[in-house]
Amino acid sequence: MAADNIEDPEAFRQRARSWIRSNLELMDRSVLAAALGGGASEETELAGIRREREIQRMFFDAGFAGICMPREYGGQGLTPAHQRAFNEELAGYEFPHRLQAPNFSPCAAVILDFGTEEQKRRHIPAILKGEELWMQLLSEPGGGSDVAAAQTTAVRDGDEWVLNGSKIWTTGAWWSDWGLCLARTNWDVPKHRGLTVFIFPLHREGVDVHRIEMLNGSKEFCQEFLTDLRVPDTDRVGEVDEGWTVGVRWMFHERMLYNSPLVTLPPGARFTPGSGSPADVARDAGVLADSHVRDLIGEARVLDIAGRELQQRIAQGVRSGRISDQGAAIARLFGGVAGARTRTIEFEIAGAMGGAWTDDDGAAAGLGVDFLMRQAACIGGGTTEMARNVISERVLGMPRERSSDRDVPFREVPRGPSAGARSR
Amino acid sequence: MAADNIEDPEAFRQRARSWIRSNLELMDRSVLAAALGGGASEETELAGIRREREIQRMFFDAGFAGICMPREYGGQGLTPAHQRAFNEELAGYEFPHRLQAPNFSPCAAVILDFGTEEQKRRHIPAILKGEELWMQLLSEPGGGSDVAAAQTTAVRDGDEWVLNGSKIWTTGAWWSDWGLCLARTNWDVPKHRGLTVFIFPLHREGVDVHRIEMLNGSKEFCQEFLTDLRVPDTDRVGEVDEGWTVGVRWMFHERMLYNSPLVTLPPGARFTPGSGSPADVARDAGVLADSHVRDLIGEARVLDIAGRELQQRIAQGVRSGRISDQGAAIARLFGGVAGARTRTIEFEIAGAMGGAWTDDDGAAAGLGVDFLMRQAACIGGGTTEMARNVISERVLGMPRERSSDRDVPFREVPRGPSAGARSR
Amino acid sequence: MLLEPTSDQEFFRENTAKFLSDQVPPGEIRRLRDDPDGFDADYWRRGAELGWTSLLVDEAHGGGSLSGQGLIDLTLVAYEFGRHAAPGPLLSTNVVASALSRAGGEEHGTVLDAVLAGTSTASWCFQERLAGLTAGALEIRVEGDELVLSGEKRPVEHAAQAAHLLVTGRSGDGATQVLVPAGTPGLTIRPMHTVDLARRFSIVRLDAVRVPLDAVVGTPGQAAEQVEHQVQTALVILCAETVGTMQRAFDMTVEWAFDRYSFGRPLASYQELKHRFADMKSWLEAGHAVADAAALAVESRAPEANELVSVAKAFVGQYGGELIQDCVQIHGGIGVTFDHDLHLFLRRATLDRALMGTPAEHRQRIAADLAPQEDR
Amino acid sequence: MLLEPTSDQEFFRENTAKFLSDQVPPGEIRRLRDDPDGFDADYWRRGAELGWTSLLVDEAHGGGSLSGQGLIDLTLVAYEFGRHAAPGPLLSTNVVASALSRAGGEEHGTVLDAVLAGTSTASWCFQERLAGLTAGALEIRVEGDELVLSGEKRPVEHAAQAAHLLVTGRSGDGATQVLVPAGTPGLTIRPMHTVDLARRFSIVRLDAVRVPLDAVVGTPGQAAEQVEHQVQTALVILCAETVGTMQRAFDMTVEWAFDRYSFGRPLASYQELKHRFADMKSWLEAGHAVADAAALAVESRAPEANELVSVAKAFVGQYGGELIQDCVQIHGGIGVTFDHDLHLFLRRATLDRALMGTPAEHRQRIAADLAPQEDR
Repeated sequence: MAADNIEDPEAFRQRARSWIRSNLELMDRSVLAAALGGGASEETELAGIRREREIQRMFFDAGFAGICMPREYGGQGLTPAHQRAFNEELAGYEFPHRLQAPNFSPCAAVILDFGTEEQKRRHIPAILKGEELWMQLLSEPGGGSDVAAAQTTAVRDGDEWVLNGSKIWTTGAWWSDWGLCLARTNWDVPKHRGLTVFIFPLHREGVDVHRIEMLNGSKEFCQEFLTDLRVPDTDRVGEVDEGWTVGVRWMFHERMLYNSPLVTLPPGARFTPGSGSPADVARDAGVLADSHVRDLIGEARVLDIAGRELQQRIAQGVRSGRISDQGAAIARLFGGVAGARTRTIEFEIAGAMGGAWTDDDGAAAGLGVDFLMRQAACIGGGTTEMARNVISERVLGMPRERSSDRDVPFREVPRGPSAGARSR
Repeated sequence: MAADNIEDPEAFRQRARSWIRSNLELMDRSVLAAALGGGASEETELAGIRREREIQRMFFDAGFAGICMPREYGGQGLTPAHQRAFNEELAGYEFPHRLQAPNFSPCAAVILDFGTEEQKRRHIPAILKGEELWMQLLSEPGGGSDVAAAQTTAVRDGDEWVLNGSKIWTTGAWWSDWGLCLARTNWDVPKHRGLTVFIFPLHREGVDVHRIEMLNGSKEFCQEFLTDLRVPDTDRVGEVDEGWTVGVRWMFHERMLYNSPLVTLPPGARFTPGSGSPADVARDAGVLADSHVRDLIGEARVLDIAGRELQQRIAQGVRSGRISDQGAAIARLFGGVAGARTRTIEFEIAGAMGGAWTDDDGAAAGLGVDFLMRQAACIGGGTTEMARNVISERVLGMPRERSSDRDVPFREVPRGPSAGARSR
Repeated sequence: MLLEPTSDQEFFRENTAKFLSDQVPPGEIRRLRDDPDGFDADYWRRGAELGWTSLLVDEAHGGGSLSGQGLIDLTLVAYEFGRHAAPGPLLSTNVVASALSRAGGEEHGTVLDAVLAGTSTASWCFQERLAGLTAGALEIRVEGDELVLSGEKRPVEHAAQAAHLLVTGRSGDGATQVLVPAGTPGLTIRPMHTVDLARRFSIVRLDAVRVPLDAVVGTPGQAAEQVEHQVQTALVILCAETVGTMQRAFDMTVEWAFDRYSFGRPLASYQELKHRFADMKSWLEAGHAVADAAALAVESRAPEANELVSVAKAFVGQYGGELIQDCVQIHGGIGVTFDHDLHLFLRRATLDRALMGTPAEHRQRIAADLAPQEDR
Repeated sequence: MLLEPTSDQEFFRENTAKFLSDQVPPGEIRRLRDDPDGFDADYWRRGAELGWTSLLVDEAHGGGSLSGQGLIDLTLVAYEFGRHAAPGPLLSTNVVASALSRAGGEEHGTVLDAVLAGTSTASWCFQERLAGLTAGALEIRVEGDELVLSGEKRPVEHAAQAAHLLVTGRSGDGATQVLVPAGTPGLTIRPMHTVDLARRFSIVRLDAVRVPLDAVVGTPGQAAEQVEHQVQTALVILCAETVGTMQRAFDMTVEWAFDRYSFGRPLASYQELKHRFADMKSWLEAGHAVADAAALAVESRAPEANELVSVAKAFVGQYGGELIQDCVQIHGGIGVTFDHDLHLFLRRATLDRALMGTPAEHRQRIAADLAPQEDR
């Protein structure tokens, strides 16, 4: 698309600003915090989703949905600069935060990269209108970081595939519509060479969605049990047994999360727990004047801004090709470590309130629970350990870790004493 | 030896106290600090050694040398409790600090464990009298943490061996008398099976001792070049090609260092740089009232005391057999990490004085240089990485790290592109 | 925990361990989340029969230790409480029982008997907001033949379940302790949220609460030393409990690392994880070492006791949390689910870290001893 | 460093890199340990010809930048100074040249010309003990047609080598800057020790130093904004230099890890080391990112400039030191010898960390902006 066909980003920004101000409500941070902390009721949660679908539809109708997606699939065909302008104008306003990840990226991104023309025409506009919400079915109970070791199996039966197995850590599968699923189609070749990607609706026979309770009470994550689920071959994404080609790109999109131009994310609206800054916590805990506490406040801010600038550098480098796609792991690693440290800082500042608190303790209330959950920042979306492997091996070119599953038929890979039990 | 033959530790303590008070000078900490910081002249250094030999002889004559060594070799045949009592009474007084490690342990300890009767009778009394100072020739320039990969070679020639090669990181070899040396006697078997241990005087033909300058100016470490050095077979320790049996025990003694009952070390006389505590630094830097600085002061103290208590627990456990010999690596790891952190804390407290200072800045002067050297705590005496390997593999029983040299003749082990140049 | 317990101590510890494994397995702890009291009266009474409440009490008052070092024996129980994330007011009953016994045991003999028997519990109303480890600002005033108490304590362990509250405060310049029966007019007990599933905490408010003069424990205005000893005792219990949580989380995770395969080999074969286990092992052993050293110093009333309890609390508070969080990380997503057991120990360690002074507060306390501030 | 420099910038940077590699290789830096000045006059003059001193000076005053963003261009030089642990008063000459040019350039035109040409150097007497990043407590008083300066500055970069000293201080309530010629009576320059081999620092004492009124730079009592901008400029230079040291140490150590074999395979194949390299890479890239963001904010006079320079200084100060120390650890014993090159970069990073506010001081500064203390 020629540059002169594109609306000037500044003009776009002005248009976005006036539309946002006249059409959207201001963000209620406490509602967001409750939703993220797992404190919202099922009813509230579903009402929230409904509102987000509605806003997404308003975006679509106003020409703000899929800013960087191709026009032929309902997007705006604009540039990351436009998306950035839109994000900035959106700051402080409500926006469909649950619809961003994994719905737009990686799911929609993977469909755009590998889907058939028919799949794209059917699903991308539906996603942009908020009619279809997508989730990724990637991890498995027995798999840990090793997503390519998927044991969920798809067996061909004429024009259909029959899927059996279990997937886990799917955010919000209980209120979503469609899933992107990595499955094994061949057990007799090494693990990366026997995978295939499928898509299917989540609420139909053969799919049993079970909500998992996290230690903080949140039930957003789900586990799916697939039992003789029949999927037409037309709902296959990419070639048979070449699902890992899709998977590599899929995980790149996952690591790019907050930097993907497909994602709408106002600055400052990071999906982190708590509704107060470390300075708010210090004020409400009565320790704002303490210089050790102020050191911690400063440290949290340093990590926050350094993480933001790093994200931008990596995103810019990946766009221009100066940094390889695998470089996204650098920002993922930093974000995970900094996130966990920030939860610890808030907990430390809360002092005794970190162990026991009342609802009157303001920003210092409940930080003990956020501390319990702090490693989520280093686990969700691919562990920091995997990111370190990717950085050392793919970015720095260091020797690959020895594995006992490289050139062995997947069927013969050692799985350990209790793998059977754990993987159901 | 029956318990009733042994002097009561309390009586021994009283005797030690009165002897120490009437025979020894008080410790001049600034002299010690200068010696450790590399600031002492060669002349001062040699005078210090002379005085330490003298004190050691006084210990010997008074019945305080080799408190836990067998009587038949000139020791006292007493218990660790006696050594502890002696150490405690010695606090604040001069003592032969340069003669402790590696002279008494690992060197004398290894001779006691593996030496021939003749070797023990000749060398142990000489060591106890301060007449022989011993050093360990273990590391090699090309070897890093892998001490079993020694390339210094000993070839048999009748009743003698001919040694060629180079050893490095020998503390104070330039003022020492004898060396304990690990050499390769067989290149055609896997690395652990072709080693033999020898002893020889350091100042003789065939041994060229070269002082290495550290970044802080200290020249205590040496490198030795052995050229056609002839060693009689009677100066072999342990069996031919079974030097690794000796080596394993040797490194155990090295990790036990400060807890070895063969070592005389008054409490508080740890061989650390600097002469002031973090609180002294804070006072002289003018920041003692700052609560962040006070947090750091507290942290340093926590690490110091936790390290001390851990040392005692490990030492007690190793003595009673509840903790395996390999458990010594736990205290070594903790001590290294805590030491490096403490140097950082002192440097942080010094603030701007950590970068540039004058001699008037008291305890805050020169801490920048200690900071530059901080990793020495995690390198010297076996790296913390090696300690972590030992703990995970030998203490926790986790699978051994893959190595490309296990069952391969040492001659065929890959050594990397530049190993030849580096190993001279 | 003690590296070389006597066989009596070992038997005692194993008895408690077995009882806890039987009575409060992880599933039961999870169930207690919805139990307002957090523990069962019968469970506590049977625990008291095992010796949980008597170790700091003089034999003359019905107590007694195994080894002659009651606090050391008690650390074995606290350690097992940590290893099982066990319910019950272990800290507060022991601190109160010890205080009553040290004060002579007679005046409050009935209360002490019931606490010893486990038929009722007593709570220790000590901490206040930002008051550090002092008797606090709560005001205790003499009016005729009555004492009048006014102030607020938080967090107070198992206050709502206790028959009696031992309240510390100030009368004039001196520290005083008073035993207040539950239900006394003017006493309000407001529940708090906590990270732990089984422990319960409250804000206890005293609005001109009146008790007879003989409700005092020890000598009015002279309780400072008693309170200091109680603080040390409480810290020893918390540290031993934290070490128990560290040990359990570590053991679970070592086992997981051997069992769990990734890329065709066990997690335990990955060098990066092996090295983290080595670091954890060093923190764990150092935790055992400092917690034991603190217990021994307090038991023997050594001059360094005050510093050692702060060193131990600062150490296990910081490294305990880091160790268990690393265990969570190694478990991956399963480690932050409610159905997994790991968080039970993380919760207990997190709670203990926040109680009776955070690591940062103890580091300040250590620094204050090392370097008194001339200029303040 | 800039991810996408223009080709002009890249050429400029490469010129400086090549010059430094030729003129001050590691052996030469080691030799400078015993050189009282720490740099050679001719070296500096030739550097000035490459553009090291002119980038912050107005074209009208003989300066000029490549890109129209002189400070950004200067970060490329500072970065290469870090990558080479290069000698010379880069920070102080540029801060002084910028100050003279901003003040109009005319009054002190001769001085500025000489600094631009590299034929003499100027030193910036700014920091005092515990005064933070303010103009300081040094007193500047008007007496007739003279200014009288009294106070002490430390550490001052290359004061003993400078022909002129730009001294900041207070006159009444306002900040003032004065250009004092070397050798003025009352001026004492006492050398300090430093961790760096080539940089030199002094304590500069001014005992009633008298200079004519026209020695002032800018308007007397109104220099606060100027000083703030100079502080920001100095921090940008220090951060870029630190990032250069990080990059060099990292590159050296990656190479070492591929070359060095242990147990029959390269260090780079050990997972624990690989993961540490990954962490280092994340700190390194974040260091580049924050240092560049700070430079751009100062160059464009953005409102967040003050916070960003502190964030950058705090970040690279802390993580730069940790990164290079980890490089030392991976090198083992050889990494702490004087003959190895690694410590040259560790020294520079350590020096830069301590100058113009430690990480802790900048974290306090950030907190002060985020949460002004109502109660002080």
